Amino acid sequence: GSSKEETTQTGSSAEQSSAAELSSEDIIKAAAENGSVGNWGLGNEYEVLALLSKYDLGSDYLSQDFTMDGFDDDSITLASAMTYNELGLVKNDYDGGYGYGDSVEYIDMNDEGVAMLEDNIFCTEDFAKENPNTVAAFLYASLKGWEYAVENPEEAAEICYTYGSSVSAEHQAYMAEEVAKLVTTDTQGETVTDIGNMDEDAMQQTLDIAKEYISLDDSDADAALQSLTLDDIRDSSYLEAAKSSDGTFDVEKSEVSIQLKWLPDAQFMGYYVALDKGYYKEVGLDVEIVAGGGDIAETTAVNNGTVDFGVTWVSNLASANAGGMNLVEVAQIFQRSGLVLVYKPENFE
Amino acid sequence: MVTGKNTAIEIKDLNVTFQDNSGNDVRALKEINLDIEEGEFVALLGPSGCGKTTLLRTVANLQEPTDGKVRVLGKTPKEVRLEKKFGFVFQAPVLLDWRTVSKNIELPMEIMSYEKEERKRRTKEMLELVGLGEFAQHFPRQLSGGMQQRVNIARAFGLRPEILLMDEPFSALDEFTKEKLHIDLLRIWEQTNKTILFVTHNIQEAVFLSTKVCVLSPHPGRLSAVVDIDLPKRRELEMRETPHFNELVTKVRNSFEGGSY
Amino acid sequence: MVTGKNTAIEIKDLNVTFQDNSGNDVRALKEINLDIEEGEFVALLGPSGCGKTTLLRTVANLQEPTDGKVRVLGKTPKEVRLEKKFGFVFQAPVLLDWRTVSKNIELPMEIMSYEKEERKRRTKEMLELVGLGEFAQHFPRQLSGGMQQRVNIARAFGLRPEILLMDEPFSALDEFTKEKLHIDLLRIWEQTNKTILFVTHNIQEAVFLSTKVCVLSPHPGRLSAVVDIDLPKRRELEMRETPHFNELVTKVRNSFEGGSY
Amino acid sequence: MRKFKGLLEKKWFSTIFWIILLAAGWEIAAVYVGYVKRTPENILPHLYQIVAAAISKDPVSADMTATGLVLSAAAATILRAVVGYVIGMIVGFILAVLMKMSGIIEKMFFPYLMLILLIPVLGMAPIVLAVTGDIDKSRIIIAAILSFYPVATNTLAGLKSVPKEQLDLMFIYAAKPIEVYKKVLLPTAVPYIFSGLKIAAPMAITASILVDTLQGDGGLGCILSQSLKHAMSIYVFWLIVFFSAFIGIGSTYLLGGIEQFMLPENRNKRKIKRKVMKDERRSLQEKEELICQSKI
Amino acid sequence: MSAEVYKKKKSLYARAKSSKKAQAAGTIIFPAILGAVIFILWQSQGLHKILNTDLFILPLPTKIISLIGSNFADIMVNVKTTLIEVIGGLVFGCLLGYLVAIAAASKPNIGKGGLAVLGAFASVPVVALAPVMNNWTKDVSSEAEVRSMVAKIIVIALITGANMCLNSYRGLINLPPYAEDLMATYAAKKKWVLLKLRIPNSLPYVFVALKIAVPSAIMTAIVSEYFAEYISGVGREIRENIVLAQYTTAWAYIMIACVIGVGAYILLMVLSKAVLKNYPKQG
Ligand SMILES: Nc1ncnc2c1ncn2[C@@H]1O[C@H](COP(=O)(O)OP(=O)(O)OP(=O)(O)O)[C@@H](O)[C@H]1O
Ligand SMILES: Nc1ncnc2c1ncn2[C@@H]1O[C@H](COP(=O)(O)OP(=O)(O)OP(=O)(O)O)[C@@H](O)[C@H]1O
Ligand SMILES: [Mg+2]
Ligand SMILES: [Mg+2]
Repeated sequence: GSSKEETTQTGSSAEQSSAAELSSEDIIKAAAENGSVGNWGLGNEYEVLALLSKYDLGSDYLSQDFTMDGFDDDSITLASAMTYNELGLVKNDYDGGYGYGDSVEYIDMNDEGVAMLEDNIFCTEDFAKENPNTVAAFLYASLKGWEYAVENPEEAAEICYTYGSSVSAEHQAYMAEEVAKLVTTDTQGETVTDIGNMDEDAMQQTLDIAKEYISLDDSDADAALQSLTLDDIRDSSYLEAAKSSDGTFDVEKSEVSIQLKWLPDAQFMGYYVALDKGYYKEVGLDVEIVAGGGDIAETTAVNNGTVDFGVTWVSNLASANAGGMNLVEVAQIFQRSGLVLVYKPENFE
Repeated sequence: MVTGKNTAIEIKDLNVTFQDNSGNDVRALKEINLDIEEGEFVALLGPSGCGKTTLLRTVANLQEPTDGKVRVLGKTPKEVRLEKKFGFVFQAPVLLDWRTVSKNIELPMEIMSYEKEERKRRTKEMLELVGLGEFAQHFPRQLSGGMQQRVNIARAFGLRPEILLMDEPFSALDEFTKEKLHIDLLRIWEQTNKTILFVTHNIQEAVFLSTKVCVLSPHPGRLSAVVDIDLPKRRELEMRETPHFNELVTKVRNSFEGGSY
Repeated sequence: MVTGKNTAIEIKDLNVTFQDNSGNDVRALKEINLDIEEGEFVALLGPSGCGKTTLLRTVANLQEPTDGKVRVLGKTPKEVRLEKKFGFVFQAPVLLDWRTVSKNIELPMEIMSYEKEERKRRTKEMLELVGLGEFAQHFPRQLSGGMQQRVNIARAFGLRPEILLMDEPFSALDEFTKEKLHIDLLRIWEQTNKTILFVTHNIQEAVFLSTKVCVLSPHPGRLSAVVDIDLPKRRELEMRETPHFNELVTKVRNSFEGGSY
Repeated sequence: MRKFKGLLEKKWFSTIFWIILLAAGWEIAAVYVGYVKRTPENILPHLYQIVAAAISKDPVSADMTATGLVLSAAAATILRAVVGYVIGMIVGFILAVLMKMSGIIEKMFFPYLMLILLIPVLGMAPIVLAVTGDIDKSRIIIAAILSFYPVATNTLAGLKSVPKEQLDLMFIYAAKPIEVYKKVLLPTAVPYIFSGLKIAAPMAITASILVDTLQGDGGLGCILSQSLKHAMSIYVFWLIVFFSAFIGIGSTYLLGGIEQFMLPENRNKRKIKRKVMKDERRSLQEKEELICQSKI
Repeated sequence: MSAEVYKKKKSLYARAKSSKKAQAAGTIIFPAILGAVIFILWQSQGLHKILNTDLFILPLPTKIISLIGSNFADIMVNVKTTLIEVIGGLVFGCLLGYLVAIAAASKPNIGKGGLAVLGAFASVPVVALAPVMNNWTKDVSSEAEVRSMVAKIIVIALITGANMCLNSYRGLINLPPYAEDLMATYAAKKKWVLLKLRIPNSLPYVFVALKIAVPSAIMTAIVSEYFAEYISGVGREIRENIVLAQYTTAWAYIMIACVIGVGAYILLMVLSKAVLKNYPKQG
């Protein structure tokens, strides 16, 4: 306990003295040469790879396990963190957090121009074609949920709780705040008002980075990936139908499910709010939210029909389609990358 | 053989060969020819390692002949075994350690689906016969070597099998117990008129019990002599003192190859 | 006892009691008193289950007395055992399956760190002694019952122990092999002058081999008679035909309780 | 001193001894870690801290205390593990019997059984899900798959360990296969089967925790990965580590107890005891009757 | 009627007659037959019908094999990592387990609890054990590759150790009747009883344990690779590719894991034939 606070203080004083002078390029170079850049891999690494390549650095990085312990003990000096999750744990000193406060700094992928878009809503193309109204209705209600959630993050966090969230209350509140930022700000830092919008430039950038850094051993799949265009992975017609609707739908399938990308928490607060506030009911849908976070990838689950909708990242969707699935993104919830590389300035003096 | 009786066991040109570890042949039995009539009580005599056990096992279908023919009651040993007509007293008592003495004796009766009452009755009777009445609820490891052997005998007697094969059943017993069991075995044989083939090292015992003594010679195991024992069917302990008995013993002894027995 | 010799084994008021499964006592040995001088060859006789094995095991420190005192060479059995002065031939041969015959015989010599040369030499000698020269490289499961017992004997002889305890060593053997081993055992005893305590069921064997026959009675096991055998130390097979030998046999037989032996 | 010796004889003593030894080692390491690491509780907390977390009333997620959270999540996981374990046990047992009956089946299938164990949970999961169409069933099946193999292997070894002489005995009596199994093979195999079960038990629990996250709705696995990620108190993670270890020790002892109960020899002993008691009661009754009669 | 159980007996005699080579061939031929059947079923998509799955999740073997062919070098790098973990873990684990079993067998009063405690380690799920070991081995080396290898080896060792311990313990105490008495009459020191009696007696049990330990070591390696700091290994690749829905590649690595498993199995059989050649045949 006490030792933690001391380090925190020395950390922050060190920061004031010198680290501010270092550019992000210096830091990345120093960390990469040290072999101590961290990422989780498993499809989370492309932005980091793009960043490394931007500065002509090798593509080696250390694998981070679930924890930030590697960052804590300095075996990883430049660690990946999602703004709405790991970054909070690093900074905050609530139960489970590492309590570094503002003594740590980070490099934002959006600022570096290597941002990739994350959480979206998708389904199979066949499903969308057969159930256009259901898709539109689902989007309508979900977006309504998200709108409410970003305006009332505190309440949204509490709602997540009632649906079996598995994080602590303080962290949930923090997450909700940060997720709201991702939903309402784009890669350029501009405020976004039409939630769910599939921004052409950002998506193209995401796809381009994906094409460059996703390496597939399967040569057929690799060729398919290289020839993917935005039209192969997204369809904005359902979003338009939802936006232009008056809120009444003639749904083809009323019982639908959505598989999240991870365990239930505020990262997915929009859906929980929509469910809790009865938005889904209003459009005639009976929605089941299936928690993710595991070894049955959301793309697989949607593709084999176990669930109807899924939340995934654009890059995952691209590689799945390259592998032979036929999935379409129907809305883009997160408008900017949530990935940052966090570091302790004193390590780079 | 031209007798009024049926042949119980017919052995023709029997050879049994084992392989040792260097792949050489060990001839346990060579060219054995032997006919045993139904109701006969045949003793097998011979030095250690001459193939007595192997012969018994072959008759009981526990060992395949390498060569030659074995017929039991006119059928193959396997058929007879499947008809559950064999009783076998193993040389070393084979008892299931987790079963009590009485449960061990009941084992074959359970397999042959005897009524529970019948099982209990016979088991009790057999336990008395071998003098282990008090030890019914003991486990085999709580018994002395001789007592284990007696359980082994009781188990085979309990069944009244058509063909009783006994491999040195009495060698671990003291003379008193042995004599008692001799008499009991003879009574069972007389009453039921079953065929008995049994191995012993004791010439007196062989002559006293059997109607025919077969002598085996070792390396390789061959049948070197068959001595008919013409004592009356009903044997009494006193017979062992008669000159005729001693003559027979001497005859058997002399029939050993080289006569060194 | 006032002799020039030392007492090899001294047993005083020895009781050994086992528990059966219903918690009742089984008295295996009751109030045994026995003194054996160094260099004596003592035979233990008695009906099956009378406690012979238990007595041997108690002397060898394999069984704790329930009561009473046992001294061997003036020390406790445990001390003597730890001095590696016992040889024990178990009633059922205890052979390790994964060792060949010769390796089984070598086992105790390996434990006692004999030189390799010495081990090989003695093993070979012992194998010849028990007539198993050709079977040195066989595994126990490839031997007949009598052959296994001979390996068991060879292993104990190989060591030349101070005190040799033998539990029915010869009962699985044919008379010819047995006689040969009798003579060999007697030669070893004569030459080395070790103390031997051995169990048998055969009165002739007991008289022929021993200097003293101890007769046990069953339920509970008591020492009912001790018969001194005053035959000359150097025994010959022919002695068995002498009247004195027969007298001794009769004396032992009559010493059995109730005389029914 | 003698008291201590008596203690040494006690069965549970050695477990306590080892636990104390381990705890001492843990604490020494924890003190060391406490000096050299910034956040020692993430690496090696003091045991008292873990105990404190276990009895603490503070909620760690929603309104649940750490212990409450672990136990409620454990209920689902353990239940799945038990069901999977039982299925695995039955399947493993049947496979062993089949392999014992036919050498060809053994040679043919044994290597593949091992492969089923090897095809990692991940590769198998989507297929199992496709076959069953139900995530909970899939979880149970995967837990079963991970636990059948040790049972099958050990049972087979047990069935093969029967001395040849005993089989000869049954052979002579031309006993039906079922009887050979009932009267000789299975009684001999009992200790082997239980070794297999003891090895399989922790595997089933591990498997069940692993498959909790196939889709993340509850169960120890989800709480484990969240607490590991520090999304809630790290002590929840340590509680789960200790909880599963205790379950492991518990299962070893439980199975040991059942084994003692099931050993054919002990069953026969109980029968004898019951009989003795019955006889005693009867003779007591007879005595009482006699006394009554004499009084009259 | 009782033919089945004894049919085997007969075939045993028959086999005893036939050469040892024929017997060894059977060990390979029979699994090969079944392998061929599975292969044909799989390639003809019959397996897909049985398992109610599609070509996407369970790609055709030819496709998998050609993928292995075209990425052989990459795959070998990962195979090497996994092999080192498995072999290291097995060696340490089995030694550890065997030593604990020996301790338990020679001092049952103290040792028996050790069995339960080692079993407890095996009960801590790999998912928890792996990250804990990562943290505990941070100071082992400054090289991430080395320290994560050490962490994985420890996890595998603990899991396989528990199983080796349980099985070999039985082998160390289930001695032939009176064998201990025999040793007692020679006043054999514990060392000798161990060397000449307990250890040889336990060898068949050790091989039973190995039959379980080998696949569970591979399985543990695969799972613990998910958590390792240094990215390498068959298991890691399987996971990456499944998350990316690249099932062909994932199956390529699964197949590689199976090949490792089968190789280990054959090795184990050969070893056990050699070591147990003096032992009575089981069954
Ligand atoms: N472990 C034991 N538990 C209970 N009773 C036992 C045990 N060992 C021996 N006994 C009993 O002790 C008595 C004597 O047994 P012991 O083995 O000494 O007989 P023995 O004279 O050697 O007989 P045999 O000539 O048949 O070998 C027997 O009644 C036997 O049942
Ligand atoms: N499984 C086997 N493998 C190799 N050789 C064997 C096998 N079984 C028996 N033999 C050999 O066959 C011969 C005869 O053995 P068998 O058991 O029939 O003798 P036996 O006459 O019963 O002797 P004993 O009186 O000593 O019991 C022996 O030389 C023995 O070594
Ligand atoms: Mg024999
Ligand atoms: Mg005895």
